Amino acid sequence: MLEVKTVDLHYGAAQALRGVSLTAAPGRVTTVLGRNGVGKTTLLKSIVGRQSISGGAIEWEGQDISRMRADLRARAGIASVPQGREIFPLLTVQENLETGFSILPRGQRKVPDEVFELFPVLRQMLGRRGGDLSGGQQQQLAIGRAMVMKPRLLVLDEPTEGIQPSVIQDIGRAIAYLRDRGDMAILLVEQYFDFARDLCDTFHVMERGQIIKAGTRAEMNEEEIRGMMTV
Amino acid sequence: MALLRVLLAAAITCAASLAAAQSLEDLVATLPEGSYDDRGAVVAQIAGTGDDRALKVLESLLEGDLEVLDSNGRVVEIRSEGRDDFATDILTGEDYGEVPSRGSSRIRVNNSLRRDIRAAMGTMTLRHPDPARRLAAAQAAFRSPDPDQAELLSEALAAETDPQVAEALSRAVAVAALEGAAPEAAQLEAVAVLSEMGNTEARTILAAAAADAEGPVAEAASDAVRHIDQMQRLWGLAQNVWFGLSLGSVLLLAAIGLAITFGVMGVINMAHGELVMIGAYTTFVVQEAIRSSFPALFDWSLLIAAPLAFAVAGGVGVAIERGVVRFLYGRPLETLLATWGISLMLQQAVRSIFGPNNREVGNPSFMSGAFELGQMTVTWNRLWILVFALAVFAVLLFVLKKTPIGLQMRAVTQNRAMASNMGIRTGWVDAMTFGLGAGIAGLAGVALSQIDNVSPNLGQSYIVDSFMVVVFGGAGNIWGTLAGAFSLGIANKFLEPWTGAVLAKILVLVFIILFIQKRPRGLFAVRGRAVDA
Amino acid sequence: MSTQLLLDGVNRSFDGFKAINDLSLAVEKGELRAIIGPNGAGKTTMMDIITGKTRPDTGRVMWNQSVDLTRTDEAGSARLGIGRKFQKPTVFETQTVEDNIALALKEDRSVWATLFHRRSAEDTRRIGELLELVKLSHVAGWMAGDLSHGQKQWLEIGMLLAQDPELLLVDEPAAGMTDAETMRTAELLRQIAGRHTVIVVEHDMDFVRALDCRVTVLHQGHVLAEGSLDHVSANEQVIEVYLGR
Amino acid sequence: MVRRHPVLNLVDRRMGIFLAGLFLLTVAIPVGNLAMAGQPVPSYIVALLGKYLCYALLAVALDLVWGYCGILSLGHGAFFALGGYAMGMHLMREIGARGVYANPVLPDFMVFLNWDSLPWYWLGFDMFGFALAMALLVPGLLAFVFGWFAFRSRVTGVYLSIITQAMTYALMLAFFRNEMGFGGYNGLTDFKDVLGFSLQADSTRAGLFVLSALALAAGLLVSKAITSSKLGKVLIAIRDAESRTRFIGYRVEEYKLFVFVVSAMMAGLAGALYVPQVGIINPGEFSPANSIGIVIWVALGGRGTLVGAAMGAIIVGIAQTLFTSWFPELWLFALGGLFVFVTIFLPDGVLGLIESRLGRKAGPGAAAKEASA
Amino acid sequence: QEDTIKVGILHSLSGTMAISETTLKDAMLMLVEQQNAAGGVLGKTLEPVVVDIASDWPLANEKARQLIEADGVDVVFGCWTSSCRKSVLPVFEELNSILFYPVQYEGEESQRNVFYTGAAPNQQAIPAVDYLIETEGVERWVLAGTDYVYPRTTNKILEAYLKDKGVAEEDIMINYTPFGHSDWQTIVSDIAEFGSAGKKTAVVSTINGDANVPFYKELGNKGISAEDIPVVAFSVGEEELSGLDTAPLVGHLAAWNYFMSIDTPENDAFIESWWEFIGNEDRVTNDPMEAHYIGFNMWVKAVEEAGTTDADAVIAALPGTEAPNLTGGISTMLPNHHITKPVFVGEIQDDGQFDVVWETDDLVPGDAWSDYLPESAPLKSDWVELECGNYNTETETCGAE
Ligand SMILES: Nc1ncnc2c1ncn2[C@@H]1O[C@H](COP(=O)(O)OP(=O)(O)OP(=O)(O)O)[C@@H](O)[C@H]1O
Ligand SMILES: Nc1ncnc2c1ncn2[C@@H]1O[C@H](COP(=O)(O)OP(=O)(O)OP(=O)(O)O)[C@@H](O)[C@H]1O
Ligand SMILES: NC(N)=O
Ligand SMILES: [Mg+2]
Ligand SMILES: [Mg+2]
Repeated sequence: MLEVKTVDLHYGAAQALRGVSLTAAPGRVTTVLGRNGVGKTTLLKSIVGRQSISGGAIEWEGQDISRMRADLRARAGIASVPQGREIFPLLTVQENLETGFSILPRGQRKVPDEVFELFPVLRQMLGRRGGDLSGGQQQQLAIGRAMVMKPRLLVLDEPTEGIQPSVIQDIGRAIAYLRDRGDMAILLVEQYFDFARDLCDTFHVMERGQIIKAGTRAEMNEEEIRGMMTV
Repeated sequence: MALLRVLLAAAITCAASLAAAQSLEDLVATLPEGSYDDRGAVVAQIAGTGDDRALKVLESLLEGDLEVLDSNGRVVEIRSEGRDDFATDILTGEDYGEVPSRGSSRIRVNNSLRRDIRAAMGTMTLRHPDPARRLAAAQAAFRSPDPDQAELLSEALAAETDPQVAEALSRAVAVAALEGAAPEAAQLEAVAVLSEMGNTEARTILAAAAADAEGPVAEAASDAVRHIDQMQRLWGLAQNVWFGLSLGSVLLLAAIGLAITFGVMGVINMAHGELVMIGAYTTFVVQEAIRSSFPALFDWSLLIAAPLAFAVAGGVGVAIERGVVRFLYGRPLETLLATWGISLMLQQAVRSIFGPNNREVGNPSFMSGAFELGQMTVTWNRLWILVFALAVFAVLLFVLKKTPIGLQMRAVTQNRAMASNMGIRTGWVDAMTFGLGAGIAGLAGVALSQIDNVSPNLGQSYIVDSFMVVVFGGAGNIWGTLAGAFSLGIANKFLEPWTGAVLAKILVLVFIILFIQKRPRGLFAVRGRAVDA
Repeated sequence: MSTQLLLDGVNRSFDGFKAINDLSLAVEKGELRAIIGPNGAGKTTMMDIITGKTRPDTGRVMWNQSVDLTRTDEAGSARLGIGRKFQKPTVFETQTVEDNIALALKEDRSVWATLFHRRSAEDTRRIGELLELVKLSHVAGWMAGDLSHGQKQWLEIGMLLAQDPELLLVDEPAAGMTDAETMRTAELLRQIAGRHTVIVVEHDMDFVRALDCRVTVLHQGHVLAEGSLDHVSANEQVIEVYLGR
Repeated sequence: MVRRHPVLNLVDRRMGIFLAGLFLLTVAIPVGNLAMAGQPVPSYIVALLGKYLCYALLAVALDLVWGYCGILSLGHGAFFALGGYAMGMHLMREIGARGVYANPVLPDFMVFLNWDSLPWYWLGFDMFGFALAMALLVPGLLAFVFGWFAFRSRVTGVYLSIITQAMTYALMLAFFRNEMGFGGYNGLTDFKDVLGFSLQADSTRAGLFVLSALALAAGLLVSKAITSSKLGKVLIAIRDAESRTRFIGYRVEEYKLFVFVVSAMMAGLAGALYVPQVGIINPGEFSPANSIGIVIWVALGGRGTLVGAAMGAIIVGIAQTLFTSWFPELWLFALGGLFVFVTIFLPDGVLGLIESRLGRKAGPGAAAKEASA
Repeated sequence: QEDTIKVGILHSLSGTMAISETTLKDAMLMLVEQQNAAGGVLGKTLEPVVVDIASDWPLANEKARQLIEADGVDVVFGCWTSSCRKSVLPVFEELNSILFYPVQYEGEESQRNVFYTGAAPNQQAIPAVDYLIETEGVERWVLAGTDYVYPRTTNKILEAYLKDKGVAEEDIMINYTPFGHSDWQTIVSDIAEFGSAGKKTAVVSTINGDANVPFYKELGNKGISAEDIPVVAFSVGEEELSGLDTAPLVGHLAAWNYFMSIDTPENDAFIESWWEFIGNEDRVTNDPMEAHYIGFNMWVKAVEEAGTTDADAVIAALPGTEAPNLTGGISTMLPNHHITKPVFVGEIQDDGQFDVVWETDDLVPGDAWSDYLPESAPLKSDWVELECGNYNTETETCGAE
């Protein structure tokens, strides 16, 4: 269980998060929606340990991880698919996937087959440098790389960006599959409304660093939310 | 030269005839007197006495161990133990015990006298049980050919069992034959032997024979000269390649640590040279310890020093990384300022601790001397350094490409934040990577201490070349560093004979500038969309 | 109407992998053209070739039937009037949003001209207009590096428009935009077309539909199908490799 | 609002304070020394300050290319030295028959190496104007030729840095050679006077000091004019995203070439002013370590700030002068420590510290530091 | 009136030359300390002022000025390289102070304010070559040097001298290397090649500083022994050898005006006090240290004689001043500001010391202007009678006048 409790975050003098709270439970998909620049990415960065928060707390599996180093959070079972892919450009696809091994016990250091089932193109390109892949291929690699870590919390920042329609469907199915397995909490930031709605259990809408609306999927009113996402 | 030879020969014959007249005792007693030339004559006479003790006297004289005791005027052999000297009578073997350092005066030898002694000893040691001594004797006979000794040499040759000595003897016989009026067949045989020998010395003798002799001998000799010239051109080429490889191996060693700290990590590490220096000083300290406590281990000193140098330089590297560099990731150019500061401090630290002067690091026996490979002389230290450089390279390549830590190192330097999100302990990996680069620099220091100064300036003399090699090869690719080091080394060594060392160096620099225009990312450029984004 | 851009038998491979394979394509002046195709089909590479970033191994790339684009470099193609928005947003991070736009404005790009350049009232007006259009007026004075991912995408679009190019190459403009903005962007591009030639790459089918233009489907570096969106979406192969069922 | 003259627009507060300080020094020192008895400022301090000002101009030149265009030149010492040699050659010719061998044309070192006539490239250096022009043109031309090739070939980053280093290193070795005709290792020395003024006279020294200050001020203003124009923004764009700049139509190589040449000429001018004040120019000025030293000044003062670069040069100069006398045997610890301290604790250089103390923002933004590296 | 007399010490304590010059700084400190123990000078104590010129010649100029103007020193002992000297020279002239320069150099200079206590070429190079010709019968020559003025000039003088002696052009090989050259493979093998042509060959080395260690290491490893091809060096002394295992180098030569091994009571005392001062009995002494020793003692005498430290008076008093050197003779300051020195040729021993194999009968007067260079042959320096450093005996004028 991830609990974000009234988190504040500043970039220099500018405040990017204002008292943000949310929870993400195993077996569920929690989504965050919002227009450009409202702080979605910032929120995820604070959870995975890329930005330090200036107020509030972040708890994961009962432990306060607000001040924990990023690599220890990864060790605690948090994996992320960042916005902008952040592939290691000079490592091959194979090596990119293997960077996830460092938190696994020796015996388990193997790329799960489901990664290649979901993204067959990665298997074809194992020897190619990550930086040479096309944008969509890189996005697939970024998701695959996070799956290698066998996380208990998977944080996805706009994972469908730049991906072809058929693969988006596959990703949707994969997220649903992971959710249904029940041992993984999934936190998803999306702009693509239909995709988010189809997958989510709970949703949050952000506006200027705050959560202005939250609820379960059943409570999701398309009109209202689309309205919040336009200026 | 010829005149000298005649004189020498005369001296020896003359000595032989006088042998009866003067005893070894008398001769040794007169040894300290007169000029070097006088002493040379006495040496010849001593050799001529046929006395069993003569050889020992000459050897001791050659080594510079022969002195005259002020107290009783006896000629003694001095042994040193630490700062104390002990004397034994060279002729009677009587032990005079310890003598004060200013209580005896040395019987001086200079180069020409040493040559006389060696020539004199030569004839005496042609049948010496030690093959090394026989070899020396044969070589001495070759250098100062004497037709009168031809027979002596031939007999020795017939009795010789060691092939190396036999070869040397046959050459000595050959020159002697060409010098004197040997029968034509013998002379032709001699020409063949010398032609086989193939070096400039042989060529000089053959050229003289070609000019002096007549008929078939002259013809054979001039053919041989042509043959030698041809062979020498080929060997000259081979030699340049070897010199280039050897220079390349030095460049490789100096640069390879930097290929990690700079090439892989992107830290402009101006203190790299000082890390090399630390490795060299570690070697010095190890050798000092060995010299004073376990002299028998001296030949092992480098093997002991290598892991220590790796550890010490690596440790300093880790300290630099944790103390300074880690605050500067994302600001790579500022690492230049900080590491420059560190390099100044390290230099000064070494200067304050070890003094500003060169320190002596000796070559263990396996790294001393040279061997002949055809017409090429290959020095052992250069050969071992080449082997060592390649070994270090291989290990490094393995670590970077085949081990998990190697993968983590590359991941961290490409995207530190993402690596951290993947669960990689970036701080630890950074420290290990920098430590590895630094440790390898330390290893380079062990090797470089064998051929260069061990002084506080050591690092400064390699830093520019190291950056040049890494960048020329293509930063971030350690194969590039390998190729860069060897190609610059070979280019340099092929230019040097034509242009001299200074211009060669300038031309190599110009070449680098031009080459980079053609390949703006170095020899082994990392290409693809990943880099030019 | 005349052909603005012609690709004829273009090939390009990377270490033996054929990213562009005998690609031929003609785009008319003022046309709006959508390019779709699987990830890795070669869409971005095609743009690299047009802008002179990547040289084709073989084939012709002609601009206005006269200029051989395989011989121009990036600045050269920009000066001919080819503007580009990148798939991965790249902006001048240490300069303000406003300056980013100002740098892109269509003006004399020679060294002397820029050295003695003074911003005119017209420039200022145009910059303001563009900032308004891409909704970045409120952050005009920010460093571009401080923008969010989506805001950088918008800034890229603003810079592209500022150049006022003859041909706009737009790589995934809708990525990271909300659905409403996506539609607005499609509208914008439709307005621009006519006076300008526009080539858009996008994976968002709603967006492509809204463009309402001729669609080219690339697959493995080659044109797989071409026609209206309905036409190509009915193509079995397109469904197989791209759209999914 | 009152419209300011365009030149005034260039002078922001930072530059204003610095120029005012510089002006005070230039007026106070010579006037004070000439007016007051007993020379309140000893001549060695005047010489020293003059030298620092030349270094400061050199630092400004480097900051122009490095701070604003991302060209980390590790060979700027070469331009400085070439300017210095041009001036040195003139001063050498000025000696005339007063040399030890009393040869009216040939400098001593040529006589002594048995040269019988002046090499062609020494011709014209008897004219001050020609020499001064050469002090600007030779570095400018070298920068032009070098930059022309390097920038067109798109040599960037460390590759460019290293070839600039190779350039200065090769020049150093070349100038070491006596055959080059520049006095070999010893370089050019024994100067007597310039334009008829004795170099040993205090008034000449004061004059050179004032000229150095003027040159520095001019250098700062020119650099400021360049960097605050639109061209300056293009340069920063190139520094931060070279490839992107090309895509919007700027010919990056032309821009780089322009600043590189301007910068080289500024460095040459600094060298030309430096030589008469220190009385020697030798190939040591070409040494790679010297050029790295220039980079250090700029980094220490604050990269991309111009005034900071000038201050960095002056601070390091003063530190070196003081430390080498205060603790001659340990000063490298102090200097090295200073460098480490500045990088860790003053990420924006000394100027950054001063300005943040005064509560103002330094440099082209904090993000600049990250991206531009 | 100040109660101390300040003595400036202007050597490189860091940078490339620190390796050689730091010792000279220490030697000077020792001499000053000894003099103070003996009552100082003119009843005042001497106060050393040490600065570091960091192997940077413009900095040397600055420091010289600072020593004289700001610190008010009365005399300066300093510099090693000729560039350093050339750089500071105008300062001494302008501010009228005194510099003692302790290193062997290329000559062709005589300045009123400078006293040259190291060897001029005629006090080192020529005698050494004579020795090789006469004793070793050398007929073929390799002149190898670092590429700068001192070796170039020395070799020019030697080349002229050897040709005078009938050595043919093809029997002279000249080779220059950059500073700090460390890869000697090609050159050493060229030397071996050159020397195997049947004529006795020797190498005259003006290789400077750091380059020597790798040079001798290569020589030793290649097995080129002194008996085959002796090397005589002018810049390799005890200090340079202390960084080397000299066993393979026994018999190679050096020419100097002093060797640590020379057995005189003065030298013994000097070495003892050096060891005591520096606290390490492994430290060696060398020729430039002796030059400072002589120069310092001459200065003390001249000051005592003049009764003042005033530069003009001391400069006037110095010529003719005598001071014992460490090798048993008495050196004299000549009117040309050079001194008389004995010349020794020594062979390297396996303990890192030199064994003197030849020496001049008398002290040799230093010649500022070489007789073997056409332009300088007519020049003469005499600061006593002619008050001129470059008097042309043909035109009978002083320099430019
Ligand atoms: N420099 C390179 N080296 C190797 N492969 C490359 C290189 N550049 C592109 N490729 C490959 O070429 C193919 C085409 O890439 P491109 O980026 O053009 O695809 P795309 O159609 O834009 O895909 P996307 O929709 O995912 O952006 C991909 O498979 C990619 O991996
Ligand atoms: N490094 C930074 N420095 C300063 N401000 C930043 C930085 N990164 C983001 N911001 C600002 O913080 C706010 C939130 O940005 P964030 O990236 O979290 O937005 P987002 O909701 O993810 O938007 P998008 O949908 O465009 O990705 C924005 O106003 C952005 O400008
Ligand atoms: N004077 C010298 N040795 O430079
Ligand atoms: Mg975001
Ligand atoms: Mg693409």
